[in-house]
Amino acid sequence: MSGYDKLIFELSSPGRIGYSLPAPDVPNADPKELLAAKHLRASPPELPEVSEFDVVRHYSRLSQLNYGVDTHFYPLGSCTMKYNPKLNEDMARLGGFARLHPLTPETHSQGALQLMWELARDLAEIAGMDAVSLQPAAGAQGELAGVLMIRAYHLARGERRTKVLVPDSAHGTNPASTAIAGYRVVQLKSDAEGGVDLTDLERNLDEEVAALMITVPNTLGLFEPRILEISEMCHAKGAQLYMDGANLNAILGITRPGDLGFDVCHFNLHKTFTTPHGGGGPGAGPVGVRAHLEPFLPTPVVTKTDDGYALDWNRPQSIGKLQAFWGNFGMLVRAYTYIRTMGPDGLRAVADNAILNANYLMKRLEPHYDLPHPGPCMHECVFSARRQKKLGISAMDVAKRLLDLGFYAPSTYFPLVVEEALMIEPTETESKETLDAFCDAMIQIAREAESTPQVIHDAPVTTPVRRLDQTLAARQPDLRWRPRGG
Amino acid sequence: MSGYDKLIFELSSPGRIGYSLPAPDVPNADPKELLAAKHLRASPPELPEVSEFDVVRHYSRLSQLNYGVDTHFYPLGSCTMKYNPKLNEDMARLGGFARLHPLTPETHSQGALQLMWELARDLAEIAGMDAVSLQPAAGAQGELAGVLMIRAYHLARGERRTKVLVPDSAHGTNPASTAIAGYRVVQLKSDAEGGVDLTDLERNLDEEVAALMITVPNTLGLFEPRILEISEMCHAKGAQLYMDGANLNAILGITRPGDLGFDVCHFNLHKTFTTPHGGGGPGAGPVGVRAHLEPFLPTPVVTKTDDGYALDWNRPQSIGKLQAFWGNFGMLVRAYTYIRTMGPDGLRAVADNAILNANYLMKRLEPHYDLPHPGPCMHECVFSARRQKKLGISAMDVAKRLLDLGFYAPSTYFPLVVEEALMIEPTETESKETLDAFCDAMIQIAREAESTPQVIHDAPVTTPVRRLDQTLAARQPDLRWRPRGG
Amino acid sequence: MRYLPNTPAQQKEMLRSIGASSLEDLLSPIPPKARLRRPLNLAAALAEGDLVRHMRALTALNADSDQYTCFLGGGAYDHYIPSPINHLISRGEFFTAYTPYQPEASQGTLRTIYEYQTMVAELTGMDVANASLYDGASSLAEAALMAHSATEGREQIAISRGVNPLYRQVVATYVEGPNLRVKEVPLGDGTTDLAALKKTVSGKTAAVIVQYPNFFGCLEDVQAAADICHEGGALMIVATDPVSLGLLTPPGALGADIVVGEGQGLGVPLSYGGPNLGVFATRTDLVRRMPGRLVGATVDRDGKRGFVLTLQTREQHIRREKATSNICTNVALCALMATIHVALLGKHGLRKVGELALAKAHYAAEALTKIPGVRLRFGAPFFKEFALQLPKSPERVVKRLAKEKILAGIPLKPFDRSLKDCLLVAVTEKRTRQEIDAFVQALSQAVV
Amino acid sequence: MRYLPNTPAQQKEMLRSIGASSLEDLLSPIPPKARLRRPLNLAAALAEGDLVRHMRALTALNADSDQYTCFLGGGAYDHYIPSPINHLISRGEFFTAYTPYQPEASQGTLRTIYEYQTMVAELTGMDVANASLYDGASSLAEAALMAHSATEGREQIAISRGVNPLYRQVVATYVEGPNLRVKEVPLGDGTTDLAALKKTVSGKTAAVIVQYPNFFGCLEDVQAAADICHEGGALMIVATDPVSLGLLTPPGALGADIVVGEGQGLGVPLSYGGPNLGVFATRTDLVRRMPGRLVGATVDRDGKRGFVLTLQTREQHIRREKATSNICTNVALCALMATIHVALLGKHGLRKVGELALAKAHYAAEALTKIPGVRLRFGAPFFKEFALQLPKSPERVVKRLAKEKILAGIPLKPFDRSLKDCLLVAVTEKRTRQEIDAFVQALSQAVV
Ligand SMILES: Cc1ncc(COP(=O)(O)O)c(C=O)c1O
Ligand SMILES: Cc1ncc(COP(=O)(O)O)c(C=O)c1O
Repeated sequence: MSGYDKLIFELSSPGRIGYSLPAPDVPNADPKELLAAKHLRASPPELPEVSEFDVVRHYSRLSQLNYGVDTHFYPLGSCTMKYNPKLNEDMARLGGFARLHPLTPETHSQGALQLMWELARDLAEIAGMDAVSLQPAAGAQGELAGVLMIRAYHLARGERRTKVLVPDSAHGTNPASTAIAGYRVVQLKSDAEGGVDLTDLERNLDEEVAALMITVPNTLGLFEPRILEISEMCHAKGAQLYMDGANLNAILGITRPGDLGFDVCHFNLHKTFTTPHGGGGPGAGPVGVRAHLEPFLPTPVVTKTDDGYALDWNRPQSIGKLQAFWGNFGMLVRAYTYIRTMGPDGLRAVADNAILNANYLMKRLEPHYDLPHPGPCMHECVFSARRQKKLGISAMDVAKRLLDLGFYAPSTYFPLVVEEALMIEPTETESKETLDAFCDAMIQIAREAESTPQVIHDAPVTTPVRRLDQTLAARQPDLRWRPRGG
Repeated sequence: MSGYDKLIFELSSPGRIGYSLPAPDVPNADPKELLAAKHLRASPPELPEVSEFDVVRHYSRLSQLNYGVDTHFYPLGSCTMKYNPKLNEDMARLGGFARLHPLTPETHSQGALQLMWELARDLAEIAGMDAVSLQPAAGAQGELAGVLMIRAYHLARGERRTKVLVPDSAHGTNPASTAIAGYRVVQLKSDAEGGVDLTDLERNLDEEVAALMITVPNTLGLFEPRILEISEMCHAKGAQLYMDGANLNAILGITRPGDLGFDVCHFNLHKTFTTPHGGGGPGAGPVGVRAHLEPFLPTPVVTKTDDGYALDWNRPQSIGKLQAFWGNFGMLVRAYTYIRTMGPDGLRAVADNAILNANYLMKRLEPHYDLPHPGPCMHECVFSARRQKKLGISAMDVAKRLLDLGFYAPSTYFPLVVEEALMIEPTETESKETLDAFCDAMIQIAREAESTPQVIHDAPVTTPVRRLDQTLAARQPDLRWRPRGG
Repeated sequence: MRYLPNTPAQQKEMLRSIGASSLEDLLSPIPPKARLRRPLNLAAALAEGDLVRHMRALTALNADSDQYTCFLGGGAYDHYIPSPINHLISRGEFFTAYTPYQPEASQGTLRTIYEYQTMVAELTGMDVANASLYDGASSLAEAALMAHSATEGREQIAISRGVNPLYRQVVATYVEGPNLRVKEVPLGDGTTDLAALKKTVSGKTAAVIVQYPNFFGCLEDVQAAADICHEGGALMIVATDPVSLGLLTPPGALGADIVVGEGQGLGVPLSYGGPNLGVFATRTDLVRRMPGRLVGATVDRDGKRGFVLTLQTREQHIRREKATSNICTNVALCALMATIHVALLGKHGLRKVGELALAKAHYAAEALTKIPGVRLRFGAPFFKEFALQLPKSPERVVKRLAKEKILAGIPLKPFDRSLKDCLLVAVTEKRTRQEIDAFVQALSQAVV
Repeated sequence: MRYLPNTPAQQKEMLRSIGASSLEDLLSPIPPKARLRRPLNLAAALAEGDLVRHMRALTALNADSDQYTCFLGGGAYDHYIPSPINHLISRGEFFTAYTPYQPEASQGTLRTIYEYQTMVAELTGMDVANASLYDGASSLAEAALMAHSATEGREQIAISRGVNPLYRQVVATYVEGPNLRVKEVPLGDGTTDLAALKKTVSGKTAAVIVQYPNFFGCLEDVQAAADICHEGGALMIVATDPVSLGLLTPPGALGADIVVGEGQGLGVPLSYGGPNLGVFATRTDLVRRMPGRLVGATVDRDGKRGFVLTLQTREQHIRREKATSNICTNVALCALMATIHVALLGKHGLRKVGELALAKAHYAAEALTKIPGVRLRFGAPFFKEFALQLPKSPERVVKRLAKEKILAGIPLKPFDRSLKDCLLVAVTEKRTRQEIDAFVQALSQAVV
């Protein structure tokens, strides 16, 4: 239904209904008798009046305007858009999980608590950490929790450190989370190989530094070869080492943040552990720490006692809570299901195949696009369209053309240290056949850039809409539908 | 993914797997030790070797090549393509229904038996019949059961009747089922108004006639006005009156087959009672009878006893079984859910709105297409494209053009008594807005037939494939995939 | 009402443009004295939440085979159903479409059926398969009718007593009209008595029917039966369980002319016995006598591969009383479940399923027959199902084990009085050793 | 492994074209001494069937709110979830897509978010809403930070003790970094003590925060609080339950500058407390200070309407440490659930839900307080939730009723020692009179 152009409000017809509610089975149901007029809404909200079928057809059609992993190769770098197993969905929908109230007495939520305790234990093993909190709702909140724990740790030792070092290749959430935690962000340069510039690190590393926050493998898809050195340098100055675990998929069972010297590390369950991305979320961002940071974990902590599992609220040094309840439990069920499905060998095979796929793809595309940092890469590779740019074809143009050829686009213009960046993460769940088809398309585009650039400039033409006017959207924000004449 | 052209076999890669099975947990698992070689398959079947993700993406993409009720208006006449409530699906998937084995002891399937007993009771009330069997798997099997019961009835009374009368407007399953039941089919002419030609009926109605089988409303969407007369004539000759209930949607709560004089009537739960059509099935075709035919119902019959519900196998005069078990239970759950959702007033409103929608649509299209039988119609109306045919545009051409305009097509070339038939059934679950959009498209096509016929001849152009070569398909049947060089 | 979109205002507006003053005007053709003057006598409408509560209460009275340990078979089996199946068949584009009369807008359905036909042909070892019939039993009946016509009207059907008795009842119903005579062939030690079969087959015989594995789980000598059948110039019909054919020799390699079967085990939920999946396959030279829909490959105007319903001149909507069958609506969605299931299990998975079921069934049989007084009723080799002879009434045993959440098996008395002391036990790949041991334990207590 | 497509042969082939002799070659950058030389110490892989069995066993230890009668609230509620929601959000095109960075291939997601923003604006009575934040509590914390910046760095937050204590804990965590001071305002008889509020608000106050309905179910005088707040030049932040806003006056009409809320009640499963839906709305003039993603309407090259992510210069991926928030992944799918839920309930349905909950809650309160020794703790008007004072330990009562499959409510002691004899009871539209009467019956026995 690529021609379908309606909003649900535009299907509305006065008096039509799409709900089913019982008649009141209790006396005096009249709100006016129960509440003062000032509490009662004067006029109904302008919401659609549609039938259930209107709703089903509308959203079925809207869904068809999307590309998703289930229907398209989705090589969005840094996001690990792997297959989301259907079994995970069945498990998350079991009544005892999906219909469990968060404030149910612990005696009646032992299954959920056990699952959380076991998942935290497994994640700690996977990352080589001593304890894990499952509470953060996503990676960014995991970062905030991690930096706040580092902050609490220093304060507990009577140190008021003020700075956090973050490489220029870092994801935007790293500096943003650090700032919210009350630190000044100092940006470190990347060196020619794409790693942390040790001299720049040296220069900035003083007693004011609370932590160094880096991503492993980094956003260039590269493993920081001097990580152990870096870890020593930081710890020598009393700084903590934080690992952004968004790219953990690449090192499962190969090496562990804890063994690399990291004190804190967050996980993105919606990346490494197959919870679906849902069009932007929800995700889950558990955070793991070494023993010295354990006292500062968010409350409550799931513990195992002689008479079962429990929520431990008595954590005097805790940084407190990050969301109202215990974490994005529905996502935890999915991640737990996945880990149990794969087992240790399966998880290691995930990393191996993610790395293999990325390097294969890199090799095939290297002759056609500039590769600022030659491989071997880990789970993803970052090309630059600067060669095409000279022909007037930007990274964005390449992305749009890919849409016409039946593929979602790589991440573009990230990381910022690569001009015209095309950040490609194939993941281990895609087959060689799919990678080859994608590479053929990328190569075709490189050729078109030289021979027939106009088809690229015109792209996309097969999508429900063509290129959209971003400037207009920002200049005259239209952020909500209004009834005609309304 | 309208460009997607693969078969699952074409995704196969030797050694790839998509299943998850446990390792044997019992000793000597080697088949060769348990069975003689002659029983063991010599070479594996040529089946695909694909991953779970291959399968998910393949069938997700294939689904997108279909039009369905959830995404498109689907005015396929005689098929009652109404909205299939999602609630029905949830109910049919409850473990106690979906995972219940048919040979579970009755003590442990009381919920299922109660549901079947209540559904049979409700269908009997809806049709004004005395008893209902839920066993037939679809309408055609309901017809076979009905005619066999009529046969058994006559035989029990020592009468060997040989003929069954069927109007020329009847659906193909009517004569086909009748023939399988061992009767000679005598075709009755329709009169100018589209009803049964009474003189032709008179002429053929003799003691050899076991039954008259008619559809109410008939396949022209018309209610047979002389139905009571016809019923008297038949019964006077000792012939039984069978109603094809495929169009029952039109008369819910308005009139009842039993009250119209019918002795037998089948139901299509996948039409009137919202069970999904599933791309061709499964459906369910319960059959209802008046008391005098009750002894002949298929076995077993669900009965209510003092100690609960039971399957009654002791039916000496029964015609026997139609399928291995008790009926398409999954469909029965859906129909039961629907009836309970609607209640008596809701079901009546269904008929009223089905009739209203059909007449509204008929009125709007009447100026543009020939209407062989003027209204009022019931739940559907049948136009003829003969006017367009003179311009070289056939009913099939109209259908193909509709696909390009975002609608599925009406039934075409049925009933056979109307040349270039376009049989349109909107159903009550479609809104006036949708009907108007469809009528606009039909009117546009009528205009194009005069002004720009080529766009119609070229249609469809927006579908995954264009018009297909039916002759080639029939001349050189290619009914299965074969490995290249295989 | 949430399923009825037109508002009172719209209804008025529509009546106006129709030129009717009320809906009554449109009902004029209906004889007043036949009108229903009262509301239907049905329970009042239930709100969604209340209805869900009611339905859950009903299911609570049924034995969910995930809450009970299921050893029931007899034509329906508790096999592994991979998770993706339900997710994929539930996509509205598959789920709410109908028979693909407009192929250009139905390529999704058509392509899956073509895949299904290929898979069935591969599994059964036959040339062609149709798009599905209702279930295994009605498929068998259709096969008998097809044999009748394919043999220019021969009027006898020789059917082994090893064939599921429920299937035999359905065959009896279907051959009533054409009035064919059904001759039952007795069993030897669990399999068809071939000498008796030889006596039964004659120039009047349209078809010989055996089941493989048969109702008692035993493996027939299909080839031998086929040889006898073909000597008599009849068609060999084999009813089978497709789940077994990853491991067992396909009937097509054993002389079958028509292979039918119940496909429920291929990813279709038990659902109290329906909907099921009628599998039907035959030889190329018989294709025009075949019942049911067929999908074929062809090309579109631009030469692009596409799929259509084909050879429709066999079907009721064209041939009417001369059609090869009366079937119209089939079980396409169940065929899709099977297609996805077979795709997931693939070239080797079904064999593994078969190996597991075979091994577990034999482990169970061995352990069960160690119980004093419990023995295998038949000596013939079996696949995943076997008949046990018990020292106590099977009905009583079943009742007793049900209390322990074990569905022990099917008492055979209702099917054959001579087997009134027998219980039919099925063991699929889903049963764990632990479950089997618990069953043995419970049974040993129940029979003392 | 069924999730890993590349076969050993393909892996070899790929290594060859990469020019690596083995995968080890590709791991060279990893310091050998940091390599894990053993398999991860995790349970071995479970086959699908075994895993399902294990998970079912875990769920059996939890109180499914369809098996228990749920009177629990405190920020999560057992509301009616219409069936279509799960079917629609499960469509892979929604479910497996991510943040719509490529709008041309994401119009489905973008359009639903635009619809969501409109619905939230309508319900809250505000100008604009964002595409969602994590949950109600973190939304409230983000609102506090936004007020801090919008008031050019004012450093005090006045928060009513009527605000959910769990939310207050989250606010405390978020304001730690910017080091704002949180001043708690005491309650009068169930609602904020306005005199005390007046004393608290000063030129240093960045925001006043009240909850409506508040944690105890009581209805604050939001307008009065807003007037006090605005006199002090601070921003009025109201935390709300959108489910109530079909019936109750929207905070936007009561002087709110920022409205946040927990959207779980709008069709999102309880799921043991997450994922939830963080609702966030404000005034047009504050939009550039807003956290989270925003979708806006625009046109494509052909002038056709289309939707895009807009005003992104607020966000971390562009502004980095200067961003209005650190949020990236939000809860889009929960927002979609809410969108579909609100679409189904429509203009009048949410009001009906509110009326039912209101009536049933008052019916329950009346009946419960007829039990000797049981009384309402607060006198202020309430919506669907209320605090009961019990003559027996609430913890003991809860334990006792759980045995009768009733989840009686939330003991308030952990949140406020002064309420150690109180139980917080929530009654949604899902509770039937029968269930309420059974609750009353059980409680009356439990407290004697
Ligand atoms: C490298 C990196 N770090 C952090 C994040 C933030 O994680 P989340 O989106 O789960 O908050 C992401 C994901 O977008 C990322 O790619
Ligand atoms: C008028 C009529 N009669 C009978 C049938 C046959 O019903 P079924 O397809 O359920 O076998 C149909 C449906 O195709 C029909 O439209």
